[in-house]
Amino acid sequence: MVTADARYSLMELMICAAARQLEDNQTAVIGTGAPLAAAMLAQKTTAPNLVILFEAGAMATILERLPISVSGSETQTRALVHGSMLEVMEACQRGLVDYTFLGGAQIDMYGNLNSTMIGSDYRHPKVRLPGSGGANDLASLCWKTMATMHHDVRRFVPRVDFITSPGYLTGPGAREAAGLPPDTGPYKVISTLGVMGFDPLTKRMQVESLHPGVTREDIAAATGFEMLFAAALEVTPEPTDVQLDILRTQVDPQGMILGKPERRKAG
Amino acid sequence: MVTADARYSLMELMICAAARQLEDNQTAVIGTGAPLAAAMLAQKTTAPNLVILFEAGAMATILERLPISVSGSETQTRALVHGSMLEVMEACQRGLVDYTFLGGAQIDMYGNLNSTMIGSDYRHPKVRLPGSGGANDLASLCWKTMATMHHDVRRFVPRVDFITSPGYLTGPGAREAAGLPPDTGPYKVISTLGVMGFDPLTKRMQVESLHPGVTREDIAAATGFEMLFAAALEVTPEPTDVQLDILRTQVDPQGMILGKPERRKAG
Amino acid sequence: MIELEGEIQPVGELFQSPDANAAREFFRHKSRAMVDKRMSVPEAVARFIHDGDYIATGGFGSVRFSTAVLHEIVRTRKRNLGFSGHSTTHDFQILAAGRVIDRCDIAYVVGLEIRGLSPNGRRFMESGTVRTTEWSNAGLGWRYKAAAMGVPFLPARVMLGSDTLRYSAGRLIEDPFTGQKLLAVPALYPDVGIIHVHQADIFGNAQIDGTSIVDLDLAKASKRLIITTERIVETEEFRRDPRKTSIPYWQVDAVCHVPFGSYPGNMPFEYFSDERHLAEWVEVEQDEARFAAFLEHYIYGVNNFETYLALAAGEQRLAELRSLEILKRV
Amino acid sequence: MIELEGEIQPVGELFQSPDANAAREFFRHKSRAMVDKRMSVPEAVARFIHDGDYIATGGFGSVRFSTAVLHEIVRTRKRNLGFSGHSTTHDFQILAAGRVIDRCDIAYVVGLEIRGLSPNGRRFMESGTVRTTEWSNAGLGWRYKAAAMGVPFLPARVMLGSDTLRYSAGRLIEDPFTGQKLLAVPALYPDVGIIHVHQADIFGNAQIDGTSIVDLDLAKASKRLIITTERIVETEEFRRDPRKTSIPYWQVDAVCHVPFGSYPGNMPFEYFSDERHLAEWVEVEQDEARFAAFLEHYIYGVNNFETYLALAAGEQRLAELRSLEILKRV
Repeated sequence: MVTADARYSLMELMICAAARQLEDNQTAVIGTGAPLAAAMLAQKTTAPNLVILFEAGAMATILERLPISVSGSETQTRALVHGSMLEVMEACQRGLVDYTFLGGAQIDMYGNLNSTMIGSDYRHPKVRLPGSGGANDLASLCWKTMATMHHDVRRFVPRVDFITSPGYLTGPGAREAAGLPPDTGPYKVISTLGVMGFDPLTKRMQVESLHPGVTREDIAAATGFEMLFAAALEVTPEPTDVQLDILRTQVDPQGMILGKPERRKAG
Repeated sequence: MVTADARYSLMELMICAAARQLEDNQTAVIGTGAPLAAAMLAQKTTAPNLVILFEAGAMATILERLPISVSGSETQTRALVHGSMLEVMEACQRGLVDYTFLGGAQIDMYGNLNSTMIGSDYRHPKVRLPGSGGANDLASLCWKTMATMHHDVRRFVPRVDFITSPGYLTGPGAREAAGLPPDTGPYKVISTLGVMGFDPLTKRMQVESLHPGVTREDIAAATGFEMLFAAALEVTPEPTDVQLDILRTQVDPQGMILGKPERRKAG
Repeated sequence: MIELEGEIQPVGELFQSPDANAAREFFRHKSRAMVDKRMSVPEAVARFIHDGDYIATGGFGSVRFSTAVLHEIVRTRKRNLGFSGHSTTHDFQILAAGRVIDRCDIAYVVGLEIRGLSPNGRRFMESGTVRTTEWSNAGLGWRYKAAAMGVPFLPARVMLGSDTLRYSAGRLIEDPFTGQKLLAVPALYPDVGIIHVHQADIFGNAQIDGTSIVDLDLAKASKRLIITTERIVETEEFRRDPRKTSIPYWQVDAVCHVPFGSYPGNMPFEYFSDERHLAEWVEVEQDEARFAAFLEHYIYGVNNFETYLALAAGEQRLAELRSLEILKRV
Repeated sequence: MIELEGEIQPVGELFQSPDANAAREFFRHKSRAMVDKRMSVPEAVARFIHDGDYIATGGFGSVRFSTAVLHEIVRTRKRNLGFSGHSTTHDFQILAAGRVIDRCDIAYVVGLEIRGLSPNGRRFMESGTVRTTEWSNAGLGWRYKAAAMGVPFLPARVMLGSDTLRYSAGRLIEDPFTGQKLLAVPALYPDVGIIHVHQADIFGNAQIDGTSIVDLDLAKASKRLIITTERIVETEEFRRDPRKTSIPYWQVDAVCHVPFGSYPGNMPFEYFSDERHLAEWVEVEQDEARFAAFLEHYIYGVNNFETYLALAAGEQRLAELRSLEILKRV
């Protein structure tokens, strides 16, 4: 896999890559973990007016401490609205939310996500996973859906066992045919190996940038479906010292996402 | 018409008759005018825990001053909830509201009310009236609908020009067939001549009590349809001195509804 | 189609499209930037209200409507506006005075609650120049709520069986679970919403005290939103206590600072309605020539709302109206 | 029928009737009397939660759920409960520990957000003893909202095209105005709602600080409602500032005074979650025998929630959790 520069860890690289996707003066519903660290980093650097919304009802929060839960006290600091879950979901449904950031146990080439179960029979799951939570809602309603994933063949699969949250479903036109709002869908996947987008015509996943030290072959081998590669394939920019400093000292000083300081160098 | 005892006016008699219908520990959405004076009187006498809700969003108000408008400051004094119009309407739709009190320009024998227009062509009304406001909602959703009306043949008509708010529509079963919640509908009409209820079988209006000095013939002559009379026809109880004192000194000292003090005796 | 078979469907005209996809596309491009949105009422009306637009006002009855914006609409002689009238009283009276609307979703117009009917409003609505569609207050309110929720319709149990239904633009449908007959009300996305509030910051975060009526849904449903406010406050007020944020800034296009902006209406916690001036309106409306002179005096002939306030009330009367108010801030 | 023709409809089981008429009949007879509703948690659970009932909890994730009531349900070995799991974490973990449910509407269960998955929760849900139906958080939230609004369904634009839809009990319908394909979610009226709040008076007027999640709709949708509260306050607090009334008393059946009632969860403005104790749960769940002993120690073997608090945390730890809380009351 990737051998990161000793200056930063793979997680730090991914968080910085994710932060880069979040524009200033845009709205985003963000889940816990790396996406939230990315949003907090963006808010402290390139996107001070990023409007962060949380599923449980907080809106326009200014993050002071990295949240453990999407409903916890940390999601509500200096917020403009302490509202309800449905207020946030209805803002998404109304077309007001630009980005969302999800995760999942499996993803396929159309960006469909599974966080419900592993197995072939819904009534008898091999592994029962949590279910949609708000993921299906956000993937259905926000304009651009992003995901962070560990990149391996168990996760990047030809066909997810259960479509918890819709990507492009079976391909071009399928979302609209299903009744989902037009012009929505998967936008980026930030994995442990690279940053993927989706081909506008086929709606299939394609690599846009390789993380430093990662090859096309590495990604092909770690992906259970035929991965496309963009014509102009780039290398994911490395985190700057300023980003790393903010991440380590302000975003996650306790190492909840980044790991303990002594382990970071291991990458 | 009625010649009231010089001790009280006809309006005072009607308000006291209306107050008698409002039970303690019940919920009611009340409109301005005589109904609200009745509710305020009830709250100060027999129904201290009458939960008064207002269309514009105030709930469990303790009335301190007789409201001019159903949305004004007076409707919000010491309320438990300063909510929204739809919160109140949805409480009605959910089945939580026992009573409502309406008015109208016309009523028919099934208790259908018109407050939209006079004339035979909706597109070219002879007289344009306000429209439903919340009346249709309340008549559709509250368990028991009451109305106060001036009693004459122009108002008690064979067929209202426009059904703004549903009574029993065309008779037994019609509300349910239209999709309205079962077991709802007109309950009492308090007019300037008597108190009417509705026959449980035919759903037709019938006089339950005559105001003091009023005869069956007076009512029949002032009604444009064939009015029924209850087997045990009563006389509407006269206001007590205590009621009158509270009405005049606490409920409406300014005479907004009761008229100016010097004119009251005229009845 | 999910319309109920064999039922006679309503015949009223639908003035605004309930298409949630088209509204999404609009909201997608509405700026979320936190910028200073303060401007004068004339500037807000010039920038955001155009002839032919469909507008909706906040408040209810004589309470918390934005007189300043309504006067400006009349003063600048806007034409062919659509209007949503859920329990409108003096606000409708002003629009009717200016003859600025040509279509109207009606729940309650021309009436003035306990104060009677507007003679001019009646003449206007009986003139045949305004296309009308009937609703109930809740029906119209749920139309805003559908828009606020981002769905093209909501089911409801009102208006059924009535002529209000017949002359509405609702649709009879059946519940897919129980077969229950229901009314579907179409989402209503006004081109412009106009709401008067107690406090706002320069970005548009706005606080409404007391009952919110349907204004929170209206604020979400409106494509463009003009806020007039009694006071401008610091954003910190909202961040310190988010219970104060009735309307967040990203829904707002203009913030106009207008003290006594709801006069002669009742602004809860601030001032009571001016019943004398409201009675004067009704009285002069009885005579068309006198009413024309009245409008010239109070609206067309003055430059702005402040002058109207001075003419119609004056400082002493305004102070009286403050003392008549029954709700006191804790 | 308004179901969409030619579409494959979802196959999930509908556990509670969405019939708005039946719910109306229930609410018609629910007392509106303003009486003292204080009682102990054991009394509330004994009086209002019966074997076979369908229950729903407030809060979200590890935040503001009513641990005290959930422990009592497990301690008294309730059986065959139905459960609505919209982003439930430790609350589901407790119910799964007691094996008290046999059917579940799922948006999010067995997961613990960033803390991983509940091993016992997984075993329970993979055992085949629980009938399940899938939803999204918003889908389930709108089911409460439909009930709160008094309609049998609401239209939504989520779950479409997914397997979440396929194993739900929703229905595909068409918008009668635009033809847009939509999901209809059926109203959900739980037999019992359980909500932990910051303050309540003896009648049940209750205040939630911070985000309300779906609790305001849940409170309206629930046939019976148990409130646990950090503090009991005077009714005057609500009448003086009605913005504090999140839930009015007429929706409430029981008021239980339980300080730290959401421990080991996070109660915004009061105390932070006890991550050590939550980690201990996950850890011991890996071994069934150890977990049985753990449950005996903390739940079955103690008389009440206060004893659990003393055993699991103790005064010093509780004080620490107060100081870890980041939101401060203004």
